Amino acid sequence: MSLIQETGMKATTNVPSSTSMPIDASGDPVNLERFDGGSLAVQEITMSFGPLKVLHGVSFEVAQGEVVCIIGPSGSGKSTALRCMNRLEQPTGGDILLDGESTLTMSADLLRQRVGMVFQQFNLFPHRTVLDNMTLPLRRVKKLSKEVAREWALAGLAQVGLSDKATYRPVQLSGGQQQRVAIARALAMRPEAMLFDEATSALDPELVKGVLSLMADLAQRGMTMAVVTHEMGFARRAAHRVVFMDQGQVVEDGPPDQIFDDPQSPRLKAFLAEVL
Amino acid sequence: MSLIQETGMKATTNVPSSTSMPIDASGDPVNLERFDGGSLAVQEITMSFGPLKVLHGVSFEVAQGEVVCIIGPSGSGKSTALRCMNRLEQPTGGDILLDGESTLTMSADLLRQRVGMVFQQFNLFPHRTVLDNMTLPLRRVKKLSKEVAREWALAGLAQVGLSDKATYRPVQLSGGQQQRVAIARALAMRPEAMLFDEATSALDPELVKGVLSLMADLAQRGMTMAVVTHEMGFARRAAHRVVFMDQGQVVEDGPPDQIFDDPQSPRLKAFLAEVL
Amino acid sequence: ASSDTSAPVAASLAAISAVAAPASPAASISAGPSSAQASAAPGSAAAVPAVTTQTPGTLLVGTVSDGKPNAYLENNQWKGFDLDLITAIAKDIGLKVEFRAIDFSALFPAVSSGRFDIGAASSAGTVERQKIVGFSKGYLIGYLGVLTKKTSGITNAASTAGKRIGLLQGSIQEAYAKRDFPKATVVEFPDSNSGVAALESGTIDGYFLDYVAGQPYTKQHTDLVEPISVPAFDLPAAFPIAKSNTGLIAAVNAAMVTEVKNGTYLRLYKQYFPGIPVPGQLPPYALPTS
Amino acid sequence: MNNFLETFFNWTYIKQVIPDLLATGLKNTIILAVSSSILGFVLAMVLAVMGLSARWYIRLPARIFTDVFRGLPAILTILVLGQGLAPLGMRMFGPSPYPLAILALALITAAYTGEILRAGIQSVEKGQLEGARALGMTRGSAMLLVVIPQGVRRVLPSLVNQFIAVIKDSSLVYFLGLVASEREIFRIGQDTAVTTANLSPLVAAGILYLLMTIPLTHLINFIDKRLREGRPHPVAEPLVVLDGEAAPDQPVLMPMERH
Amino acid sequence: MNNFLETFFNWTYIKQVIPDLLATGLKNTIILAVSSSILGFVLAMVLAVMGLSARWYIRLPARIFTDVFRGLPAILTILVLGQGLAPLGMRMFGPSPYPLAILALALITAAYTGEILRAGIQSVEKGQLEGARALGMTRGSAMLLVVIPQGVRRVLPSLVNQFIAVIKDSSLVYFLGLVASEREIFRIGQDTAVTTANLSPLVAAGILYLLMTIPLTHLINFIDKRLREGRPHPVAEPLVVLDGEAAPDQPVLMPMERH
Ligand SMILES: Nc1ncnc2c1ncn2[C@@H]1O[C@H](COP(=O)(O)OP(=O)(O)OP(=O)(O)O)[C@@H](O)[C@H]1O
Ligand SMILES: Nc1ncnc2c1ncn2[C@@H]1O[C@H](COP(=O)(O)OP(=O)(O)OP(=O)(O)O)[C@@H](O)[C@H]1O
Ligand SMILES: [Mg+2]
Ligand SMILES: [Mg+2]
Repeated sequence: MSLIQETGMKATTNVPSSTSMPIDASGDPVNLERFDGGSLAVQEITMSFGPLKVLHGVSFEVAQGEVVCIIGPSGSGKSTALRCMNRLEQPTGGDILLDGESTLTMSADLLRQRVGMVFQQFNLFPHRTVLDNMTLPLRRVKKLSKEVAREWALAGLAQVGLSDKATYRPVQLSGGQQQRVAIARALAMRPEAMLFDEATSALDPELVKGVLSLMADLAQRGMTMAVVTHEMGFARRAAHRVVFMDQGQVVEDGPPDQIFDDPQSPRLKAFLAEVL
Repeated sequence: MSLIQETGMKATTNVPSSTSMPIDASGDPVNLERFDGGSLAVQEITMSFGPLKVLHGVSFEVAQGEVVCIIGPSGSGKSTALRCMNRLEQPTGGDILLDGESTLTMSADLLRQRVGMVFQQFNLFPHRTVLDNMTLPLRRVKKLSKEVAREWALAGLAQVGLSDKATYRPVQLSGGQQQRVAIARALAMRPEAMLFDEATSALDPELVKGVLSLMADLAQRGMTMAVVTHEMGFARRAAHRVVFMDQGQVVEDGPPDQIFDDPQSPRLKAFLAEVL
Repeated sequence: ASSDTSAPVAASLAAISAVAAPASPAASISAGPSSAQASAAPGSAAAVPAVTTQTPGTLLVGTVSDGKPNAYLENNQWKGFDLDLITAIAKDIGLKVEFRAIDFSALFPAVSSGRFDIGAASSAGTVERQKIVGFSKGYLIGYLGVLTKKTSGITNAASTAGKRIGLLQGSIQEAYAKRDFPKATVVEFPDSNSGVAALESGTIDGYFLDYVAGQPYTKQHTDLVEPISVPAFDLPAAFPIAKSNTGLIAAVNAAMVTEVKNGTYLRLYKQYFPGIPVPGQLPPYALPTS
Repeated sequence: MNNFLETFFNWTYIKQVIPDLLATGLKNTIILAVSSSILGFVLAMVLAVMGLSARWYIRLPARIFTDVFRGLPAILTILVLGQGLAPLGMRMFGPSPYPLAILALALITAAYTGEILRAGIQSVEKGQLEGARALGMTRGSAMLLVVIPQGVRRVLPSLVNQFIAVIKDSSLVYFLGLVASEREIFRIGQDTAVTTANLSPLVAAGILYLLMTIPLTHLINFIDKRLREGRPHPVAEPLVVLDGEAAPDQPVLMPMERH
Repeated sequence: MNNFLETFFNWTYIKQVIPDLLATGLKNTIILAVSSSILGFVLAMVLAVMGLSARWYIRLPARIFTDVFRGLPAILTILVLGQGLAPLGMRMFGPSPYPLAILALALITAAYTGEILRAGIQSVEKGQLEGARALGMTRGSAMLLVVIPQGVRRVLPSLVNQFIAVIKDSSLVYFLGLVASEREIFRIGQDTAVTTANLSPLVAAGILYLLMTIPLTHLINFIDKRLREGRPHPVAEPLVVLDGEAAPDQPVLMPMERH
């Protein structure tokens, strides 16, 4: 049984994406609900900022319903690779496929409806309340009515324990609260795949574990996820597969047990030697 | 022997605060250098944002040369307590002593020269290059000459492995790189005490360990440090003492072994149960 | 009011001296230019009020730089009937002139506060204005004209009924338009160029201005004519001078008489207003009184 | 000194001009300023968005428009437009110079306002647009709902500046010729100043301007502050309590078994 | 139409006015606009900083100054100051109206610019001031070196607006009385328009304004862009290599034993 059922909560993700009906409060079994997750395939992408090459042919795949954690030293290009995956950066070479279709040629708006993202800097809208941060994309992109959007939003906030902050402005929240709003906001859009950039960097252990369980639940229900993280404990627990990047390249790629317990490359060995 | 000697680096902190001479490149033994660290005592401080009370009488002490880690759930008031310690927030009650002297009545500028801070959001100056971010306070506050400030700054950047980014703007850096610049910038001011708010949230394990060793080194040389963190591994390794906050109060306070291995309060027990 | 303009020179002289220089009897005028000249120099006769100017020896004249043909700048030279006349008058008094151009609306305040010794911008000495600032006697009466398109159907005063007639804001045309074209709609403009441009573009049917000033436009714009001319004899142009500067008022009035007598006035009149009938009566003219 | 007071603060003349100022001038000033500001603002927004385009052939016309209408003296723009389009204007709106004056004023203020808005929008962090677009919002609605509102807020005081400038520029409609009932505040002040040879009516006009602009400024500042800081105190109670919801600040995300 | 062209674009008259415009007008316009802009900017900065003070008795005078000098018609301010201070001006500077006109224009532009700057400074995130102050910088130098430069950059286009407005407002010096050689661009255009009974000289003045303002705008835009984005490509090489420094992006912070 999933976390969400245990706590008696309605998850935002509980609402079929095909309907704009209010959330049914009677409590459908959560696991009846499945995401129509899409697989992601990053193929030999390269990327430069001016003269600075930051990605030198990066390839990895995220199967449908799989959680892939991307780890690696600072500046190794993890964020850049993630940003390429929903076209916030345009790769200079290579391709990225969503369910086999090239994302570089499809409409960026459609791509982003299908592939959600949570940023390292959260990017909440400071001029709107927390609730409005949630409802704005629901109404605009999902075209929900005001009431339905509000219900979805409140459910999403409740899911991250922030119902009482609905009328706050983002600046009035602590770092961890902001990050949770950002996660809730992206999830409320019910994408097929999610990209998390340091999704737990501002969270305390309780919340980290909460996010972990949320991801597990989402994955079980079919959502594809790529997660950049520098918390090895998190990667080990959350990931089906771990990608280790260094200097703009994928150095190793494998299941967590293999990556953490049996690293092959000296670079990864050195990296993991530092984990506290 | 300290890290800094091992790597053959000149640390910024290697320069006596009483002199504005360029860094001596011949390599004085680092451990000859001591900080004139000051103890911090937080006494029953209270603090509200409008009607919302966020600190309900928080007390803890940081002895000279001691590293105290503050842990606790999101929104428990950790950042707020830290901000009170260099007067970015004005407590509504209680007192904070630096070397026995009330910080609430001393000049805020002087206080902040003595107590440095690294922010959760870094607060780098986006309109200046990385190098200028470092030299600006050195020249203005420490009144160093242009050349000396530049040498200190480059040494500080080298210490965090970012010499090659000196001419970059902050937006051109990755998250971890920004955080390292923020740390280097604060340390270059050679304060008596340092406050770190999630000082390692954007850092990968290698860098976290680097910061850890840096703190150890600083502490050995007499610097007082209060560190808010949600990485329990880090707290355990870095702290002489750990303060656990919840809902605006200090719930437990003790050496890391006691806090992590023998928690007393049910709240802390529950909190630690979640650590991955 | 018309009785004022038709009054003999002597009578109007008396009337003006009563208004502008009540403290000094007619004797001050009969004392003539020589006396004024003397008063500019130290040790003048006690009975005659002294001619005082901002800078001794210089008459600072406030004027406008866009008042052709009365006061304007051409190739950085001051020109115009009013300016040449005041130059001659000043010379008579023993002063040299210095011109400063200013917006018309600021001219009277600048004169009444003494920043300029005198104004020369074809300003009418209306009753209203006399409350604030002193005036010399009138030095110019003339004809006003209506500039119109050949095709407009405006040929005389009566045919302006129902038409839009433009004029310069603050000018004496305002008063005459009320009297002579009571059925026309009056449209105000800040300068004649924009008025004529409006005439050309068809937003007004006629533009009411100084007859002489209208002539260059008929040459520039071949479709324009100036069929109506209206005598404007009861609101003569006069030089504004600070009320308190009675000496200067008297001296200017006296010198004006001299310049009429010695023929300078007529010479300037013919130079600047070619082809315009010379009024039967030469200045000084009396100003209206309430 | 006395003369100075007499020139600028003669109560008789001030009293004399007040009825006209209020009955005629105020109405006309408001008509001119408000309608050209609204039209100008809409145009300015288009210019600002065009000016921020990545494509040079979209930026270029906006740039030229801005440079020309901002650089030319307002009087000239009003004259050229007013006279150039007069035949058309006559046919469409009759002899009143207002429609063309409003158009000219709108073009001028649009040139200035466009630059103000562009600066404001440009100063919003890139992350905001990215944040909105990553949620699937189109570039249009991301700009409209996320970036532009923040950008506009940052330049509210400059927009107030510009509105006040339009209020005053509206007096230039005079260059197109006005009948008495079409005169706005400043013109009435100036007319009366010329007929009375005294500047007090102009001072009266100035005071009326202040009575219009000062309350407006303070209203906008208040709104600005409110928008910046939110309501004085955030509502501390939960907005709604969902069934079985955890207590505030007690995250409900709980651990689950490894899948 | 032909008539329209004849009125506004008659090459003969344009040619005729050009020497005067360049020899006299340009110089005077630049003197007036530049000196009042500099003075005004300094004053505006003071107003902006006062306006951001936490203490009401510091904010209030700035607020009043801004409201009055922004709200009053520029002509009135110039007249009141020019006439009111004329005796003093005479004694200090002689008969030239320039000093008083520059003062008046500076006060007016300061009122507008102060609001622009306040908005810019206010829009800089609180974290920037906190970041600088936490490093021990005084409020003064934190504002001066960190907050204000960022704030000013955000409103550069509005500042250009304001400078252009001053260039044009400088023509109001006419209200204080000018000798021929003191006339600026617009006045020369207007005067020549009268002597030639044609508006083309005014168009020539307008074009000269454009020749002044357009290059300025583009220069500032270029600087703005450069400041925003830094040099096109950051220098990728390390600035200096310290003795024994680790390779780039290889952090030299290495683990050490638990103390
Ligand atoms: N400017 C503000 N206005 C109103 N409330 C605020 C403001 N800043 C913080 N708060 C509230 O104060 C409480 C404590 O915030 P604080 O930032 O100190 O938490 P924290 O312990 O640092 O949390 P985290 O680990 O998530 O950073 C939170 O509930 C937050 O919503
Ligand atoms: N806008 C930019 N302009 C120039 N260089 C950039 C820009 N953004 C990132 N970089 C550079 O690209 C490299 C990779 O950055 P990226 O943000 O992808 O790293 P990362 O792996 O996410 O690091 P971290 O763990 O520190 O967040 C870095 O060296 C960084 O300096
Ligand atoms: Mg990153
Ligand atoms: Mg915090």
